[in-house]
Amino acid sequence: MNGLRRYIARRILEAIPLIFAIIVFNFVIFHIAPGDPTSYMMAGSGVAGIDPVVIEAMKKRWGLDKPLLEQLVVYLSGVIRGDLGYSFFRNKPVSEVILERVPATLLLILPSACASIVVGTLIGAYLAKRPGSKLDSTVSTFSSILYSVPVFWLGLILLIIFAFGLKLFPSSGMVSPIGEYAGSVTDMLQHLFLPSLTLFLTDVPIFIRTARASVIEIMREDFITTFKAMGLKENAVLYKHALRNALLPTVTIAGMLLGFLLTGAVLVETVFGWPGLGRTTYEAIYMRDYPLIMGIFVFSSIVFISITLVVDIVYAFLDPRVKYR
Amino acid sequence: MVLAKIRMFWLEYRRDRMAVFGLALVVFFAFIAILAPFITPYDPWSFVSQALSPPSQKNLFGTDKLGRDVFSRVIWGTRVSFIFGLGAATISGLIGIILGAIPAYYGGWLDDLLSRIYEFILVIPTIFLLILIIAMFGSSIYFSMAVVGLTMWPYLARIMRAQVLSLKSKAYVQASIGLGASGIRTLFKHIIPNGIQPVIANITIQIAYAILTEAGLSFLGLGDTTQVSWGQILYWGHLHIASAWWNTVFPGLAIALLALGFTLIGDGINNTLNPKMRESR
Amino acid sequence: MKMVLLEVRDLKMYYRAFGGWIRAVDGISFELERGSTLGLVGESGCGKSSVGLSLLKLLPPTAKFMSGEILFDGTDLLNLCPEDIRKIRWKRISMIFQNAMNALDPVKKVGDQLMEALTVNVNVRKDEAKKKAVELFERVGLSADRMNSYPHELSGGMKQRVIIAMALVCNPELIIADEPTTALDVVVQDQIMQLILELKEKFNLSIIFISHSASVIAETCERICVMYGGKIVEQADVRSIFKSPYHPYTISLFYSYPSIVGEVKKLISLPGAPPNLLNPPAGCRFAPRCPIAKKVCKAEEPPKFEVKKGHYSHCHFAMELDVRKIQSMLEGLT
Amino acid sequence: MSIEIIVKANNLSKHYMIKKGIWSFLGGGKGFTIKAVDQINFEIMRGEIFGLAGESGSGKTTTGRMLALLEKPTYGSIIFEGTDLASLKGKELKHFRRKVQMIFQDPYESLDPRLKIYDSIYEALAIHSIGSSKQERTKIIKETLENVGLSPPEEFLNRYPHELSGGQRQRASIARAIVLKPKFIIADEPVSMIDTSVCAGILNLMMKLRSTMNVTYIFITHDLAIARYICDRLAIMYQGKIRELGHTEDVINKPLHPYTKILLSSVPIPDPGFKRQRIRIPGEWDIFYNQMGCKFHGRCPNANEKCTKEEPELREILPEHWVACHLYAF
Repeated sequence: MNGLRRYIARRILEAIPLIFAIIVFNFVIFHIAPGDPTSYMMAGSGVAGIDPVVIEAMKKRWGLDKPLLEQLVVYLSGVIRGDLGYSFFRNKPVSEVILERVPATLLLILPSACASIVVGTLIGAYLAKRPGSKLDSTVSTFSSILYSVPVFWLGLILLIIFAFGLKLFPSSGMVSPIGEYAGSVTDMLQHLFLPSLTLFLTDVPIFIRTARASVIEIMREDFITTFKAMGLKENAVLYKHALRNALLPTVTIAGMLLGFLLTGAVLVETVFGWPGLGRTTYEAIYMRDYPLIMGIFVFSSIVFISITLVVDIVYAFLDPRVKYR
Repeated sequence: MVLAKIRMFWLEYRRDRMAVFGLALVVFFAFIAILAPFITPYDPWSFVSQALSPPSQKNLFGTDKLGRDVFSRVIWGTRVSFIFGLGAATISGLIGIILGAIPAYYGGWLDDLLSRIYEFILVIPTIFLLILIIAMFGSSIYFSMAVVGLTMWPYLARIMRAQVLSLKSKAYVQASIGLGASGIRTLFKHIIPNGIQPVIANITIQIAYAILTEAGLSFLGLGDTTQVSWGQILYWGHLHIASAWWNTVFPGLAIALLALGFTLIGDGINNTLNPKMRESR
Repeated sequence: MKMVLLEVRDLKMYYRAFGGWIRAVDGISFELERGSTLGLVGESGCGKSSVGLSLLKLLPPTAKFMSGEILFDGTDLLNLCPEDIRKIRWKRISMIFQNAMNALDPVKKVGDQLMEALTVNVNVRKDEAKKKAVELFERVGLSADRMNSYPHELSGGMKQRVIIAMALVCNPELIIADEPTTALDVVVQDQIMQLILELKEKFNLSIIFISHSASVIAETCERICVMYGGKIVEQADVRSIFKSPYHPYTISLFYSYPSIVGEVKKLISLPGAPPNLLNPPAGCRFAPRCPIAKKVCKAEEPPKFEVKKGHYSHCHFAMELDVRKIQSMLEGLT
Repeated sequence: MSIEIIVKANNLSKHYMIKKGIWSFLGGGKGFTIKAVDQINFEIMRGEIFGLAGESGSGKTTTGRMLALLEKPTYGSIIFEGTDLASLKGKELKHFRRKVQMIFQDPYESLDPRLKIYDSIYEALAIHSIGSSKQERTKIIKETLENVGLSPPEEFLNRYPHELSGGQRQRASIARAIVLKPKFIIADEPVSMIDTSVCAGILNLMMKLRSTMNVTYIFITHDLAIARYICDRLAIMYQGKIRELGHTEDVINKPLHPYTKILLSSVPIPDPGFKRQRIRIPGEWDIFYNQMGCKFHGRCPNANEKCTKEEPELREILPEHWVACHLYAF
């Protein structure tokens, strides 16, 4: 256990320079982008109704008249304290905008991600029992198709069929899941169904493919023959030993797919007008709200790195061999 | 000798029906892209019919808000999507192979550093990176293509690196070094040719991924508005989704089919190289 | 009075392949007496491992039994349904696998794997299983606290000991040991072989050893079957066959490997390569490489000759074989 | 045959640093050292077959790879025909590569699967610009194939490695090695993965080439029976050090080091009537046991206190018979 603890500590220490690098990278980006960096930081400051005092305070706060290196230090220390800039279009600090929108995104992503991991892995493992069978090739074909369909287009098609055609579900109009404007639970679930289904359908094929490939691989290992020879039933070998070993690549893929999930979320939220981080990104692009775009980038990168970290740690729990690396 | 190899490969490849179907799809779209000027019934930029008219004999896929023929636009868009996919994957492939193979072969600090760099790129959520860069630097299609290519190469570099590391210790590579062959010769004559197949399979899948990414970026309003790409048609089309479904369905279908084609080819190459995955038919 | 535990009669097991059948096991017959050891020796690709896997019906889906019988204690295993085979696996016939490195589940503790082998087959309480596991660990020369180790924490020899313990856990009558020591270093190899033989005496086991090494078989087995190209070419008591082999292939096998005792003799080597079992040569399969092959060898399959009591050879010229002459002919070819 | 030293190893060592941590490429991070080969000394005479035997992890393969310059020694030097190999660069290095060749263990991996036998051997000629025309090179290749017993050569030239048997492949890789007419060949377990019925053919071929081409070999093996058959002199390695070195028959028949004795007593004999005298050793054999003193003391039936403290030196106990063991200290 000591080894595991040391491993976790090491992984956390390794994540810190990565986060620093992301922040510096972001800083560099808006300095080498065409035009005046100040104009990015202050984008939207011309919008009517903003107190000039605020604008001046912001300029001072970010040290925009100081030398570059000093600006970087100011920027870094700001981000570390949770200050991601100020959105003049929304007249709010960026961090506040982001935090308001996170719950909705989580509500959208988490259930569909969990469902696609569990369902996809089980289907994949089942198919691995008889590779090349009719069922296997049918499901594989379907998953290849789903994998190739643009996620937002799938969303749009579902909208056309279920919302505009059959009028079973609302097309948009989801309000915040929390706070004073929150709707009823049934209303929320109705709104949640189509976007979640879209995400689920685009994510599930990847887990089917991963689990299928790794279970097939593992079913060829010598130790599987040992357990078959031992008189274990085929399903026991499959689920107790093969799947347990095949979970390792699945966990890795789940971590790597986070980017995929986020991409899906951004697009799906846009399609269904879901009031989460993705929709906010879309609006920020539309309004060229650069502080918000940059803030979302830094925020999502940090989240991403943290989740990668968690995935690595889960991996270490699942695989006794890792700790001694 | 090379021809014989290709023939051998084809004999194995064609046993996979889905892979052959994928190849057929890609060839079909390639022909459309090449012949686009000859098979488009109308100029994709000009008004030909009443706005938002549904599919008819005159306009197979209907018309858009400005009364342009969607069928012609989808055909024309094939070119843009093809170039985008191939271009981005080529950039990614070249960088991935070179930066994956050479440092891994020579080892040392450069290899360590580069591994860190692409691990770094791999932990950045790609979509937000693309949004950030394209929003700030402009959305010209070639620029987006380059940026998409630049975000994809680490995946290939990682595969290439693993291949080089495993092949480097193979006896025939060691024998080549022992014979006195230079590093470059060993790398290009023995290691890369023997290890590149999974990279090629993944480049093919990345073509599909790039096409999907272009569509996604267009959909977020970061597309090149001067181009008739499938993503652009879809983006402007979906604004009228409730009243004119054909503006959404057809370009999306085209994207899906072409991406499917490349994905199936990539899978097919992987299966051909690694026949374990099919087995016992 | 002989007590036959296992009798294999004219067993044919082929693998389906692109372009036909691979005749991995092509008409094999042998008997194993209760409490005795039998060695299957031959080069890689001669079908010896396939015989081992056939006995437990642990074959890939491409395999097919074409004919024959495997009579285990009177019942034909080939006629049993998968469910009944499962009841025989491990409880009556268990196996020690070739590759100790990979024969254990890498993510489970070895003690748990041993207990699993027991609990899936026998209805025992958890603490009884644990007691039995501790006992077995000590019996195979491992300390009981090794039960909490993962496979990667053990050396090759220790892993092989765990696998032997697993093979013994249900008190089987027959153990099939497929190259049990090939991947190990000499000293450990010897220790493991000694351990298996000790356990055999203690538990009155019958063992089938599968090996490419005539030396290992010479030291461990009572009877020996020499295999070549999917067939048994010679079968005898180990002393009889080492004293006077009656098949040219056996002769080449015995004189192709050096020993660390006795004089240094010039080694002999066979020309050519083993037959392609997808399309084996007509007649005797060894004929293309045999120094004394005549026309009849390439045309007709050799019959089984009983050259001495219990010593069989499948060679057209078994009765008139001159070992010295063949040896010197092969030396000339080398 | 006059005695001439062709290869000499002086305190040859290879240590591997196992590094940890993300910033290790900047030189930071903790690590530990594995001494794969630790200060070994030997001389190889021209024309002999020098055996290097030991179990896995003994450092025998690493030693061979250092002699072939496929691995850089951490300390010590290798003198080949009077030149220190560390000083070789450019042209001289290429010249050395021509004179020293390696034969590998796995016949399934030692030839590029994409190249025909002809192309694999042709590469060696092309690198060293041997033969002026393609016809001349083809002629050389054919002669070489004939020479290693792949005849008629026409039948093998255009075949791919996967179309040959293990023994034939190993012959082809020997052909690739000898086409450059090397003086010294490092054979790393050349028969351990080859079927017994053809293994003798490879061994006999190597002995034939020694007399026809005057090649010197270092023969790396884990199999003492094979070492006895082919080697003139034999060095026994254990955990990075040579423990015993002498004429093969002396080492096999009159072993001095306890480790050699145990090793020899473990080798199976192909004679059912023969009863071996086994030396029993305590506990599990193959754990990395101890660091201080003689690395073998934890398993040694004759170990005394001195063995736990001092590492014994390799010394000549009997004429031309060297042992590293405190039992023979005077």
